[in-house]
Amino acid sequence: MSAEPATEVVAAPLPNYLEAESGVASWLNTRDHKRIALLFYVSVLSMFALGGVFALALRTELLTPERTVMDAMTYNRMFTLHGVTMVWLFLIPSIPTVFGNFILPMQLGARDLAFPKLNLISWYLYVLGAIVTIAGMFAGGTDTGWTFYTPYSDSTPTRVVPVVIGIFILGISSIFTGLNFIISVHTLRARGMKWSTMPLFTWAIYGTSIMLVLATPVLGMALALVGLDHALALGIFDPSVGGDPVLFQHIFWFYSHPAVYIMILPAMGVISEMVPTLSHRRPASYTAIVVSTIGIAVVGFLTWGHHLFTAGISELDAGFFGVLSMFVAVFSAIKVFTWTLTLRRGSILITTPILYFFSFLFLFVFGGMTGVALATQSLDIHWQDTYFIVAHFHFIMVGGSVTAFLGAAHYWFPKMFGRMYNERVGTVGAIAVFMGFCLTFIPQFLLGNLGMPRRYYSYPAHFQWLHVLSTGGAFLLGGALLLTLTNLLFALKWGPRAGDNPWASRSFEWLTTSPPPKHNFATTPRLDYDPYDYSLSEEECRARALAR
Amino acid sequence: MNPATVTNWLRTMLFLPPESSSVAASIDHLHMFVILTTMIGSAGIGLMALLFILRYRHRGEDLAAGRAPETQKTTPAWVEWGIAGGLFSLFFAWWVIGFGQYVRVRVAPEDTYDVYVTGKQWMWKFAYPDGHHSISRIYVPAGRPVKLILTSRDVIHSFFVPDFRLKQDVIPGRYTTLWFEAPSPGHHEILCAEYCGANHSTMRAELVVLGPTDFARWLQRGDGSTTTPSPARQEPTIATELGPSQPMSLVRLGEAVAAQQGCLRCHTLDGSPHIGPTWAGLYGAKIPLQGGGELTADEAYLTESMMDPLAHHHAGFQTVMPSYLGRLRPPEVAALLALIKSLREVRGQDVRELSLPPPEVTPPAGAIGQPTQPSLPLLQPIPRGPDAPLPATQGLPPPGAQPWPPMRGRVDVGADGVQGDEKR
Amino acid sequence: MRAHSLGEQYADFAQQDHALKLGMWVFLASELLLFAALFALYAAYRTMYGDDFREAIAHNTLAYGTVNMYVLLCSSFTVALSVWAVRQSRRVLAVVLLLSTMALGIAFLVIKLLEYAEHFRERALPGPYFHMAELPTFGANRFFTMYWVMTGVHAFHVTGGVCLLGWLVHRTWSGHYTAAHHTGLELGTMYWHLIDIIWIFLWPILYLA
Amino acid sequence: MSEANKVGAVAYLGTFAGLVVLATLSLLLSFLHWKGGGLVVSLAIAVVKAVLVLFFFMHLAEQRFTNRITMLVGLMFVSLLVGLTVADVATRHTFPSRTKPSPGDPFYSR
Repeated sequence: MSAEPATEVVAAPLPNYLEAESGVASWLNTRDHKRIALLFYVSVLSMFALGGVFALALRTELLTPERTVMDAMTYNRMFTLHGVTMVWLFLIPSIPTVFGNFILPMQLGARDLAFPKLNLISWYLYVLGAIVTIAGMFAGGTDTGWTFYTPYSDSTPTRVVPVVIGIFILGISSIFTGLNFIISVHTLRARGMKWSTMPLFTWAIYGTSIMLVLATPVLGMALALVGLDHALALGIFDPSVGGDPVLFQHIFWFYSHPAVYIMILPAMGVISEMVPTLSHRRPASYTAIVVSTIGIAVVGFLTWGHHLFTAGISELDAGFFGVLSMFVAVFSAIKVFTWTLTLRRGSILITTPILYFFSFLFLFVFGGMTGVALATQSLDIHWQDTYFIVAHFHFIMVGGSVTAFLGAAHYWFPKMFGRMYNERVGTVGAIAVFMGFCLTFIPQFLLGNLGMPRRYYSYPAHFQWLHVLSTGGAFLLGGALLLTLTNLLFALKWGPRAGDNPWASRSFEWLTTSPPPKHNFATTPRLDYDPYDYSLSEEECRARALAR
Repeated sequence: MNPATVTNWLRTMLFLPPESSSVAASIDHLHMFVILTTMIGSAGIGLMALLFILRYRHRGEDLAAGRAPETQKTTPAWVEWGIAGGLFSLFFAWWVIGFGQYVRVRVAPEDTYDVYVTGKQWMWKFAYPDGHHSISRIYVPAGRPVKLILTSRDVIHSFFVPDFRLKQDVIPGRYTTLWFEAPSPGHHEILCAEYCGANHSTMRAELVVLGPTDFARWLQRGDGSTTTPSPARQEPTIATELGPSQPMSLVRLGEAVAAQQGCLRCHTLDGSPHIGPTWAGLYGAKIPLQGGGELTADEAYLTESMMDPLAHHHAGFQTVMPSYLGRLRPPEVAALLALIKSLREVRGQDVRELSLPPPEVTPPAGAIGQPTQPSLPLLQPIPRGPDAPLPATQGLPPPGAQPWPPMRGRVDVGADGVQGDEKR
Repeated sequence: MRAHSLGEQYADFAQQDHALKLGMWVFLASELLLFAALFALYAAYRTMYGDDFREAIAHNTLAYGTVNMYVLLCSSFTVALSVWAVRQSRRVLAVVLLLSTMALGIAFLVIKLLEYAEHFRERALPGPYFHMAELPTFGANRFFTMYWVMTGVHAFHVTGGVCLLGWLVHRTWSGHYTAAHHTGLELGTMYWHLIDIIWIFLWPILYLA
Repeated sequence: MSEANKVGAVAYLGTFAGLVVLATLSLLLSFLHWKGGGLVVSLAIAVVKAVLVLFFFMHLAEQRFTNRITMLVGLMFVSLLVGLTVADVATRHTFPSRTKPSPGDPFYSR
């Protein structure tokens, strides 16, 4: 494909989406998927800060075995609100609503998502859900943990209903976001883009959306039943009238295990996008990553029983869930090997995103492999409901999802804002986040082995020195996150101008200017080539895509 | 380097509690096999990635230009399938071993010594086949399989014995079982592992494994006195040492009676509001009455309220208290009074700060009373098993010494029953 | 929106219609999963208390349930015909058919309330309020708790469907839907058909078998 | 949309008739009080009725294959949730096996 000289006269550059309109109304009533992504960005980060404050309060309380700063009920409410805020207000919406909203239409070569109005409704529902949940917190908040296990969630004297209604609204918001992505991927692919040449981040968001749309309704029903039970005492799970509380755990975890994959799959999508670009190499195996993405999305629904091994379910059913849990681990392992092999014979730009990739890789594999250990049933008996589980899911959520979120924030920063962040401060931030994380959560693995149960306000004295270590790590991690945030905010205003494609990537979202114009591409692109083909030069790709 | 020292070193390095039940050893071996493979696997992948990043880092070539085709080669499919198949067979092997042990742990053998365990909001109650029953301490014979038949009176708890590597959720309305066999005598800590309310963290108990002779003697005398060496205690404990049992202090008895008779379901001991008036700071306070007027809460008023709650009803509370006339024996009434008197100066939280109105709908499944303040836990911290000292070698304060930082809010109940929430 | 506007992101109306319909089908799948949680609870309790459930079903008000079944089948038919009417661009017939569907929906709700009143009299209420004289077993308690919750959520969706039909009547009356462009009407009718399908499954497990 | 694959008026009538017949059949069968298979038969009839409504009333017959997949996937996950939950409850060996305490049982006295 000889690159004929670009003959047509370059039209006057279109104003980018930030300058196209201005004023508060243009933001609050926008239909542009990029602006909605920024609205989500601000609200999701503020919720992350709120959850972080709860976390630091918890860690401070655990400095001494007995009372340190707060009493039992306040602590119990605090760990519930930390869970609810982090799961539903930050982790589940984070990568899909921010980078999914911003990048997915551009990677599809589309002008916008399938239903722009629905996208804006989804943001307003998110804000409404957040307000109701936080109002629930001030009205006394609940102390049932983010899992709301019955019968305690039916009979706790604390206020469960407002928080449950807030999460229900957040559920509707994420169903709408998922629906929007699925329809966009099915109907808005650019001319010539087949399913086998779609970028990997789009595949990951597509898989996540399937889980969002199919699992969240079951959460909605489970929490609605808890709300009904707590308000009207309908006794749906009440054992004194024949109910069985374990059934609540079944329908809750039918949602919540796919939910943990909803949190990690977009992170994997970000990593599958960063690694080929920054090492300038085709991914080791495109099909392996796509097959394991869809595999996780489907098999993720089959494994919820491994949360119930000690909950009194039958041994046969527990065995069945055990085997299925091993399948899911294989898909994650394939992805990890494919990323690592993609680095081979690449030309790797050692920048902040690659550091975040490395910490993601190490922490996710370490955390993920302990997940397989937990799915081994006889070991799970000792570990269930101890700090080993707390450490395991923090390794996956903070070590995996948050690291990938920060990696994406740095990787797509030039594309979203047209400016470059300070590389050195970014690197220091990345290393500090990694150190802070390890100091916080590795002691918790050891606490788990010692048998320290979860959600303990006061604990036997001989665990104390590990808790002190973990609290120190928590404050270090909090500081590192603040440093990274200020570095990005600083670069927003004073960062040097970044070109349209600072990483020299061949993926479709880098074809357009940074920050992109209102409808992403000046001319509708023809994207019939492989977005990871680095044997083509950048000009060849641009000419091929933007030619008539 | 015989295998015993290796496993012992690994068990200490992994911070695992001493192996005190028959299944603990085999579970720990699988534990070490799985965790070591995990660590080696993740370290290996991390190292490989680090090497690739350094080895193939960008050396100034023009990134915009196309790169040589041989750098774009993809991994053949059989490598991917090989990795996937190899890993799955490893995970499947873990599942096979794990499921075998899981079934062995979950299904009890035939001739077991059965003990009925009832989990109740924030305490464990044990009932033995010969009619004995005890609170917060269970005595089991060594060397014989013991089956615990567990149920709960209110919410889901979880009976967790770290030293035995065993845990089983305790579900209201159903029996679940947990069996174990402790080869040698000792003391083991029982923790509640499923969140069950305010005092979930102090719902602890002690599992005492007695040798055959001691157990037989205990069955007759039933007071737990044995000849096994009592362990080195870190802190004085409210429960009696395992020497000759001293008479329980009146306040402790009051507490037990309050729990058994269900007073704690409506009255709290720490000042937080609930269905009934809190007992913290009740004794000697001025009580606003339903029909107007005021009354000081002395022994007479408290006793009368137990027998005929509606006589001088405390304003602002629902009239739901049942009469205890004929259900409380005089010593139990005296014990309850001692308990209420002992809470005289316990400053509970300010009621307004909690802004927690008593729930309008009286919860059907047993009202969950407000927490007893941890400053008065039913049972003090549990000493470690005597035979294998806690893995103190990892920089933990040696047993017996005051751990750093100095423990605050520790309650030392002397024989005279006076205690309080001294803040050192 | 007066004329049918084509979203900027769509090439032509066919692509937009396909996107709207696929979006509706995905939304209906999520609604299906909402009821799946209830069906799972019903199935689990039925496995635990098999024969108690059969006795309770025998005691359930079969007449009301069956009439409601036929009411919803007719409403499904009339709302499907309304789409056909719009395709023949017979606007008035379509409005009449939609109004009759709403009437049938309201009839369903009225019958439902009468049925609830009947159960109220028998004290066949959920959970701790259950004091049915002739069926004092746990299984009956579980059945009627699930009965109230499932039919309650379904009735809630029927109410939503009736309001949606009201909005469709307004749009059809104002001539918004033409023979060529009536996707909005089709989406609304699809939601009503889902309500009918849920009742098709609720009817046997709560009244027949 | 092309006129050819549109659902005609006759199809609507036929579907409605089919639905009413199946409903009546299911009702009559329920009077047999067939203990074992009663539920299975009535659920099978319900599935047939649902497919009729989906394909004709909801115009699935005239839409592309992707629309049909959504319902299939939805149905798959519904059966997954129901199946594995029932599998647990059915094979539970609690000790003693699921006592049937009557409401008055002292076990429940608080």
